[in-house]
Amino acid sequence: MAHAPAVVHSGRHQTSTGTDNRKLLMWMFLGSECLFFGSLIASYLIFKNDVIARGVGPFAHLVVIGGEEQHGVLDIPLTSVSTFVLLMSSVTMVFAVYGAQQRLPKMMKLALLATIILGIGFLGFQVFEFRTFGAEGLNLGTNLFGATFFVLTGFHGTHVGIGVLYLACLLAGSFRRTGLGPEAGHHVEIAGLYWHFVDIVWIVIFTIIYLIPG
Amino acid sequence: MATVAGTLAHQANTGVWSWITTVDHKRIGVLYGVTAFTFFCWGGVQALIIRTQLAVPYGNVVDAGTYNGLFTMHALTMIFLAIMPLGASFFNFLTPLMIGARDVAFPRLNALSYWTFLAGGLVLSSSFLFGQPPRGGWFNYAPLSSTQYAPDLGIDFYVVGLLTLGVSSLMAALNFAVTILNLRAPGLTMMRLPVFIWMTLIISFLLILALPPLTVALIQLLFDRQFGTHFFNAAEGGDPILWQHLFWVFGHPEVYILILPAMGIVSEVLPVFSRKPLFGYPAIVFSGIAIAFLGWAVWSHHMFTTGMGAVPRTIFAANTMIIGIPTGIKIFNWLGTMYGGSIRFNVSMSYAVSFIALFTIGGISGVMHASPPVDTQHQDTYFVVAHLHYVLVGGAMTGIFSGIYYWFPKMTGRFLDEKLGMVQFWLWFIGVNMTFFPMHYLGLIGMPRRIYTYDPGLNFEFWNMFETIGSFVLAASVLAFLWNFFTTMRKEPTAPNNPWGAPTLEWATTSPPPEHDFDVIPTVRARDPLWYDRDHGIEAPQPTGEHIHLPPPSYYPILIATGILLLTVAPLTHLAMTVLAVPIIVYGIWGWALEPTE
Amino acid sequence: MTATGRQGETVHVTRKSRAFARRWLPLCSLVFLVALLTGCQLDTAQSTTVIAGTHNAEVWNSYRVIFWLAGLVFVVVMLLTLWISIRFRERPGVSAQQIHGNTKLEVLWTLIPVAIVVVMAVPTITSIQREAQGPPADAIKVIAIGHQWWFEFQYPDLKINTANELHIPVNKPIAFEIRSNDVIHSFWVPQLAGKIDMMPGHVNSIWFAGTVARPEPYLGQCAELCGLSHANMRFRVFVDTPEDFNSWAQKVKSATPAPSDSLARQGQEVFQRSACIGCHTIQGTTAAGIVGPNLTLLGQRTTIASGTIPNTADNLFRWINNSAAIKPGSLMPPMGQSAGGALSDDEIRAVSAYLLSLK
Amino acid sequence: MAHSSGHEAEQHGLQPRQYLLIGLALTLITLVELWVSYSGMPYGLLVGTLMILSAVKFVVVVAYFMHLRFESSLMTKLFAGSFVLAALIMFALLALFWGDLATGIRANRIPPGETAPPPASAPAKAH
Repeated sequence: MAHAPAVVHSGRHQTSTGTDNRKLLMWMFLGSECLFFGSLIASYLIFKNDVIARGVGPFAHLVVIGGEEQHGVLDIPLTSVSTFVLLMSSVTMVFAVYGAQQRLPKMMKLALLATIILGIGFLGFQVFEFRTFGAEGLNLGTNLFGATFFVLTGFHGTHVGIGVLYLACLLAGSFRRTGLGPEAGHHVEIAGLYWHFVDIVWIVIFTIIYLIPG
Repeated sequence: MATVAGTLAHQANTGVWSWITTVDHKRIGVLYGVTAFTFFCWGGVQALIIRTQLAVPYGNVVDAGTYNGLFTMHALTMIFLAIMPLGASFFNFLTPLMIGARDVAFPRLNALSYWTFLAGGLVLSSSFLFGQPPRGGWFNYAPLSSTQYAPDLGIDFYVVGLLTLGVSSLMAALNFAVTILNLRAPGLTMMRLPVFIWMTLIISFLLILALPPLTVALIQLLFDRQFGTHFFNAAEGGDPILWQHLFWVFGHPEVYILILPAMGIVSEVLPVFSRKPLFGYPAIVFSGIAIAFLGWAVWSHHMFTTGMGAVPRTIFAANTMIIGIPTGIKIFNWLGTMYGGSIRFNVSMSYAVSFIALFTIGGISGVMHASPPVDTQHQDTYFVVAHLHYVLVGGAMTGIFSGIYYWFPKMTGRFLDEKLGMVQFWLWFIGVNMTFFPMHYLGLIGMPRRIYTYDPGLNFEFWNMFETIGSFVLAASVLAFLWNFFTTMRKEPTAPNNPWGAPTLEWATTSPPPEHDFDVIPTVRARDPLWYDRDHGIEAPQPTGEHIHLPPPSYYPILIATGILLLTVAPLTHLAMTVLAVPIIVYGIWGWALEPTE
Repeated sequence: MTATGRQGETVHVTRKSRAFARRWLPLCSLVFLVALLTGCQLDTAQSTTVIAGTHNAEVWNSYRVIFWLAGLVFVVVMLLTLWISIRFRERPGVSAQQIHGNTKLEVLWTLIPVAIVVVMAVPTITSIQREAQGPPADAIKVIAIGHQWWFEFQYPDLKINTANELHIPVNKPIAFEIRSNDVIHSFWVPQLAGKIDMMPGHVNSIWFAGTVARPEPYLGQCAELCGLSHANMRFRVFVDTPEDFNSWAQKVKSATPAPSDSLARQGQEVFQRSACIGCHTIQGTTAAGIVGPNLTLLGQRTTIASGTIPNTADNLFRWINNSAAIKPGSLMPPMGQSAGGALSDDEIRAVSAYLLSLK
Repeated sequence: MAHSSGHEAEQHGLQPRQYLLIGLALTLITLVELWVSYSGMPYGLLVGTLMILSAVKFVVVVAYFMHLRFESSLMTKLFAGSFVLAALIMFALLALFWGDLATGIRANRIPPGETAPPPASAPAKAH
């Protein structure tokens, strides 16, 4: 390795910009994801007022219809807890990165495990929420709130799910004889970038869908 | 070359398996090129059927349904399966060579991009086999794409095909953006990059940022069709305009994704055969960036007739007109490059110069319907058909032909026949103008697009027949090219390293290049490195005989692509297919991650 | 082979191809010129270049400027390209000038397109602003609704409902409310006005006045892909003198169909008892369906099948018998027994006669 | 920047204690957001406050958890560029759809409840 400054090795000292290839790729991919979620959020907002005006709401936690405050289906306290869970998973993720970079395999494994559990916990909350809405008669086809809400939060959930798989693979890999290899710090850091991004997307979604009343 | 240890012994260098498992950017470039040209011919056949149908009033070569499928698939084939991957073919083959690298940043990802592209292309094209091609036009406006108005599988083929192709393009774009930013040879600063590489970088960014809105639109359409949502169903509170906006947020940058590679090719060819450096390099680069940037703020000019308010119409019209400025700068700089030169008109240069002329026509007509009032008369008429074909055939394809004749010796070690090439060029040039110029006139006298039949007496007859003849002239040109290609490939390779006396790095290595591209990574001292070295008497560095590691071949890319193909087929058959597809993909990624890369 | 040898050969080939071009180019241009002169009539029936409406006149205000500017740019760039290509061909003893750029020149050719764009933008923006002011107060309101694949026209103030053939009085502004019943269509009468899309879930608007009254209709056509028979979705606009328009409107409003001959009477009877009335309206009868076109005074119309075929007894027969044979995908089910419907040939002939008698 | 005497030169970022503090701060901001959401303050102010608070959370996570603060500026430019583009397109779309900003409903959309004009309202059947 490291004879020719080109193909195989992507260490940060050998690139023109000084940045690791994979890290650069992940950041650009996250840039792409900004537009993905931006389009989904825009779709949600475009129909939001329309749905309320058509009188099929209220869906936000507080909606004023005809001068009266009405409570919608969104359960803010519950979602706040799940938001907290996802936020904490970001903290544990950052510990995993720290552990990997500082060659503290135990800390890394524990933190990865915690992140995975918290991620699954968040997904659990989401499944519970979706089922509750379903029971109340709100599903994909009910109206545009259902369509935009489920597609937006569903695709966010899918991202969390892929993240959980990603971290689980790293965790499984770290139990091999060679662990995650000499570049463990890089591998975990890049997975962390993805995980944190999914977290900040939720920060935006939580504000726009849940916290802002109708 | 004998001094270089070269590649690992266990690598098979010939045979089908070596092509299936290859991660070599040059081979992947060839795969892209051959596949895309095949699709180009297939799209051309579709075009010939369309033109034959329209040759006379009340044509009855095909029925209305087939016709709608043909023009939809013609556009999809040419845009997504021919011109885009032909551009990809060039930047796959050339990017590492032009920036002095041994491969792209992620060779296996590159292979995966190709195989995913092939999967998407096959799925999309196979819709014909089932007699259910998409019939809603490449723009596929809702609600004509809903299950209510398009109950067969055509639109589903469209959705999954484009989603797959989008995944492929996204991976390729990320790969090439990283490659260009990170793997440049010593001394190759950004402002010394060849213009073709600049254009590749720009389209990579465009793809990375433009594909997500299309993905979202396709997902919404998929959900409307499969899971009962009503994103585009006005009766249930949805809005068909949403599709148009999301589609064109992607669709307009897409137009630049199609044309910028050709602009890059021409910017390489013109200086070489004018034997002088590119005129105003910074202006050409920055106008390329400006076009890409402004390209984000013009999408609604495709929608001037949908009933937008006066303010958005004014803003989008102004932005669209402003794009004419950097485009004009480019054209003048190309002419400036030729001015004062010693121009050698071989086939490649003839194509490059005709690119300037033909693209100018397409550019001018584009600015003409940037004006919303004028657009109300041009929109959805043959005037727009003329415009887009001058840009895509007269522009993109002409540029690509210029590039093929220019880089063919580098890619294969052989020269395409110049005499036959000249015949091909004139057939092409005449064919393009015969086929597409009269469309301006037909549009102005009111011939709408996408009609399978028309009445006599509206003066459409003569020029439609004329265009049909022109389209067969174009077909003859493509046949001449194929003949040229196959006879040339039977000859012995004779091309020297740098037959044209070109300045860029790809000409510093052998023709065709060795698997490791360069024996010694070149050092760049100026914008036109080989000319600088020639003028300053700098000798090429001697090979040191060091051992060069190359990434070993891998079958994981095609395995994952197979998984993606199965995933793609799920909405067309049964969603249970995902159960089959996901384990294959996960296994592929797992194996990929553990596979040694040295 | 050496590079020089290769270059020499290339030059040689190029000369030959030059000769080839010299032989063929004039011939091709001649053919092209002849074709141009014979085939480029501009005053054709669907031409946008014939100005017979205020909206189209507005379009041409911008287009005239833009067209000539575009023409100028076209000629200049083509001549420059040609001149440079000829003047700077490689010749023995002359080598290329090594210039990298020229700031003054580049600034100049940045400013030229800027100027062109500004000149183009002015009429465009004023035109948009004029249009944004909306129709004059005395405009006649017409609701145009797109259906797969025909046009419905309602005059809410005049209480008229018709299809595919629109009558408007000359020089009187018409304010259109544009809607769609199913997919996206586009409302376009090239000689009178530019197009505006008929968008499900939206109400669009356009207004114009026809400025030239004439007995021949102005041709309109759907301009947005709307499915199988998109090509067969046409309509006609009659710009009448005020007197003609008034008498037409009176006639439509007071239409009380009374079939004159026995065949037509028999046709009316068939019409009333068969599926026709489920979809079509004929004013003054029990037929009040609203799925298909309104057939009141059908006998007055010049065409049927949304402007695709002349309104004759034969064509009506073919249409009623099996409309999809004329217009692929037509939503009107085949009525003739030979095509799987309920009516015999004689019955269809009677219905045709009845419909033609509605004048 | 807190460089530890780690084994790897690429180590950068903060110490675990600092990460914990940031996590705590994020939690506190979330609590404040909750309070704001129920506070019943004027709508515009409420939306503005919430947007600012979530933007703060966003930036903190990106800068510290994702280490963007310690990376080469190239990546900040790439990511910020993409984010700004996404935001601009989002706002442009909202502006295009919310033609009437007072109600948030586009002016020429057919009002709720009305599907087609009176005389011809039955939808055509699919063929």
